[in-house]
Amino acid sequence: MTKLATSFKESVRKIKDGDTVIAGGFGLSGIPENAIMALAEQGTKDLTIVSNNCGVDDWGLGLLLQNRQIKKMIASYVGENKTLESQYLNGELEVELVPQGTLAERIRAGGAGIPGFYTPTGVGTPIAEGKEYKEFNGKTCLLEEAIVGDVALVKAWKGDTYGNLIYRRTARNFNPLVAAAGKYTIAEVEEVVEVGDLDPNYIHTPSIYVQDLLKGETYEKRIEKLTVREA
Amino acid sequence: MTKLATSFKESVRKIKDGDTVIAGGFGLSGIPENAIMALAEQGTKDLTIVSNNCGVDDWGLGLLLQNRQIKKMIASYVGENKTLESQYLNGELEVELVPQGTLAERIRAGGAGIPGFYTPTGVGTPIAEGKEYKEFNGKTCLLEEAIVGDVALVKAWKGDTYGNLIYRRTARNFNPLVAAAGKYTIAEVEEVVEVGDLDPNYIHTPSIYVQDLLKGETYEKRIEKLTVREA
Amino acid sequence: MANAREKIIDRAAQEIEDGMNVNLGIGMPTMIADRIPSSKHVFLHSENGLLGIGPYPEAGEEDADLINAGKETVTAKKGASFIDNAESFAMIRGGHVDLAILGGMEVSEQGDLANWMIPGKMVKGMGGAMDIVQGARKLVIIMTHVNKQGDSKVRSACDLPLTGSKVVDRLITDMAVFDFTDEGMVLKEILDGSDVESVREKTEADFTVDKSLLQKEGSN
Amino acid sequence: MANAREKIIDRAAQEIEDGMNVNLGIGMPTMIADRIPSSKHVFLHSENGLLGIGPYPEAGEEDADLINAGKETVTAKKGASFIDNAESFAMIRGGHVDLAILGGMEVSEQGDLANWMIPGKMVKGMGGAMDIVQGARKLVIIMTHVNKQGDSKVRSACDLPLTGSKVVDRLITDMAVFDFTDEGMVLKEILDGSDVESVREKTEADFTVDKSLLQKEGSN
Repeated sequence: MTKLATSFKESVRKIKDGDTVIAGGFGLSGIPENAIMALAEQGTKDLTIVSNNCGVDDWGLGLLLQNRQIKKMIASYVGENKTLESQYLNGELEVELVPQGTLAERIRAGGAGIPGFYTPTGVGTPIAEGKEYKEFNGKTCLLEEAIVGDVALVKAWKGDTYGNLIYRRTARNFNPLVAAAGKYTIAEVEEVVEVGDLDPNYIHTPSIYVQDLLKGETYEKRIEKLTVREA
Repeated sequence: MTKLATSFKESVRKIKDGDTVIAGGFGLSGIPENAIMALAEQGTKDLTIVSNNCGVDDWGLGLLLQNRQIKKMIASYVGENKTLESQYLNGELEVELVPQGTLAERIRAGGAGIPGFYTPTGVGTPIAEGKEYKEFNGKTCLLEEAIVGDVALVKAWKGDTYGNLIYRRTARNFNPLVAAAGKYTIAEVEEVVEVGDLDPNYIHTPSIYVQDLLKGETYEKRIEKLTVREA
Repeated sequence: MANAREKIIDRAAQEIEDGMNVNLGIGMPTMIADRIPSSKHVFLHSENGLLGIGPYPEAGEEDADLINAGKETVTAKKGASFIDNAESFAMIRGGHVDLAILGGMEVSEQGDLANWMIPGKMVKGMGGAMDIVQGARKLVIIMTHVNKQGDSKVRSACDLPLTGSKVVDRLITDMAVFDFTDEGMVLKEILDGSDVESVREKTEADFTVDKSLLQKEGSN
Repeated sequence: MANAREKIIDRAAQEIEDGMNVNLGIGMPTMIADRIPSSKHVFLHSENGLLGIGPYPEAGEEDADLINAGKETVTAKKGASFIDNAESFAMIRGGHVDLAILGGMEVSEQGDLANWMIPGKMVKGMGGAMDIVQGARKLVIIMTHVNKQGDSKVRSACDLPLTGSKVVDRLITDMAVFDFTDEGMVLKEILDGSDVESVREKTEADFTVDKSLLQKEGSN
């Protein structure tokens, strides 16, 4: 019953033209580096990508932009990527900006079978346009809908061969939410461990959410803004 | 900045007549034993209690029933408690039955500032009566509202003096949700540890949700249904 | 009756496939766990917060912090995970649990299920049943075909208040197996050695008969 | 201008009280962290998933898996916790974060805030700002009082698209401190040594003057 898959190349075949793909990561931290590269190589088109950011021009989800594989990007912030800006201004790329907390909650709702929820975030702003709203205790809230991915791409620290995952520090970010919100979830890890090696009391993503587990041979783990203390 | 409180007696003074109190636990597992006993001793009346169950006749939340301190019980299952049955049939006690998953999600929503959400649970059943509904992708869903407690009572395994908590095995159950859903959260633990002793990567309830931390001197930890393997 | 229960449990165990995540209801369904062949790797989900229920503990090894949804002391199998109740029902509601097997009081030909309250009796609560019947990818109900008075529990419409409407995928009784499809309720198997006519007699619900079964009957 | 920023940062740091959980926005607000006296135990919240930001790492100690919401390498302080983004915004939206200090482009006398887009320019996104302005128990905005053209950024109504409507509790500029109350916008402090009249000149918004300040002015 191992979920260990053969190769990234094989696993990303699950992704078809026109699919919605949700990817974990915040900036370049905790992104599924190897799955994204395999998807870039595969060249699948017309994708809707859901992720907090869209990488940088030459790394992470930016690689899919360079290949013109993305039809629509759903994110909270896309400021680090010039390719995105030019494709957007050309009208090649659709961009849906979602407040970060609402994005996290929509993905979480997708995994949890909650089709919609109300939030005060965005009331009175441009993102409220056209949305249903309702008052709760005198406070106006917007109706937001769940996001489910045809495929979810996740990066974890360690995983056992059943698919239980743990994340490391702030590389956790959106990953556990994304793992649960995919109809098919491909998880890549730095280290594959034996079943039983992860303490069941501290598993971040239970095995039920993971379909394919893969070990990334290398992790570049780029740092976007290196800041250090003055000595 | 320690959150270590003086005594259970002192902490439960936060609870006033007519308050809504949410309590963690599933059956008798992971219940805030000592806080409940202190609340029973204090005798606060007209409480709305939110908890998956209502203890048994002489233990857990059942102690508050015996004292006639509960005006309304919100739970998913109250079958283990004869005091409850008789008070309900007498008309002394109001009972709101909520499907367990909806109850968990309503408490989670209360902590997360989501005032309402849609769920397919309960459609076509008596609990749908009078509720707003809406279709999502052809599936009818009910609108359910968040639950927030004036006070939340939580039982954890270990806690540091800032209020970070970890739970043990299935004694986790509703406790992390309850911790976040209280305007004032009183957490009791089996062991108080130093700040820094809990690995920040595996904290179940971050300190921000906890106002008072207390060590229970004893834990009875009753077992409702002892089942063992035949040798 | 003991024999009827055995038959139901044995047949229900066959629903469980290798690699599945399965929720077994309290009572008779819980007993299915013992019938899963060890060749099948299955994760049993307990809605109070455990994915990967193991066998009951040995005497003296029981732990008040490790129980199942029926509040029985259990163990956790290798590769299990402990979760909170919101995560547990996220698994259910989100369609991640492949199969749930629950007991029933009445099932209608529309696939409605009643299994949580009897009007006039003290209502103890639905627990997680309403969430599970909506959320599990496949819902199998197990129950005796008739009640103690000999009346059919497989009804044209449920008399009792519903737990879920149009939620049952398969019904296993001591007499037969039915599927609920877009074309209505279909008799798939006869378990008690009788025939379609006998099943019709004991069943208030209207159903069609699966081709394979008709052929078998014809060939007899 | 450097002086103006310093003044704002120093004044904003005084908003932070012992025991608070605080979210500091990207840019100028992040610099407030260094001004929190060590006598105050404060948990800084980073919306990407860290409660308890520590100082920047020493050179060579940086970790790609440990960044703040501005994507800068940071450390975690003792007693910190790592969380996922849903939990992080549960803290914000649920009103658990005591104080947020964010930068602003415009603030209106109703307490509206604009700080995320300029029509005609590429919109980079709101990140977590819209959630934070709605969810933080107290929202303090810091910005220069006027723009480069010398026009007031403290407006009768915002021209720019809003980040949040009626969300600002306190505004700190290089010139003054204002509170937003049920009775409208109130001038609480003058920071640049000028007087109420000078503040009125530089402020498009309509405001009243706090009693304490009137007394002070009267006594001068």
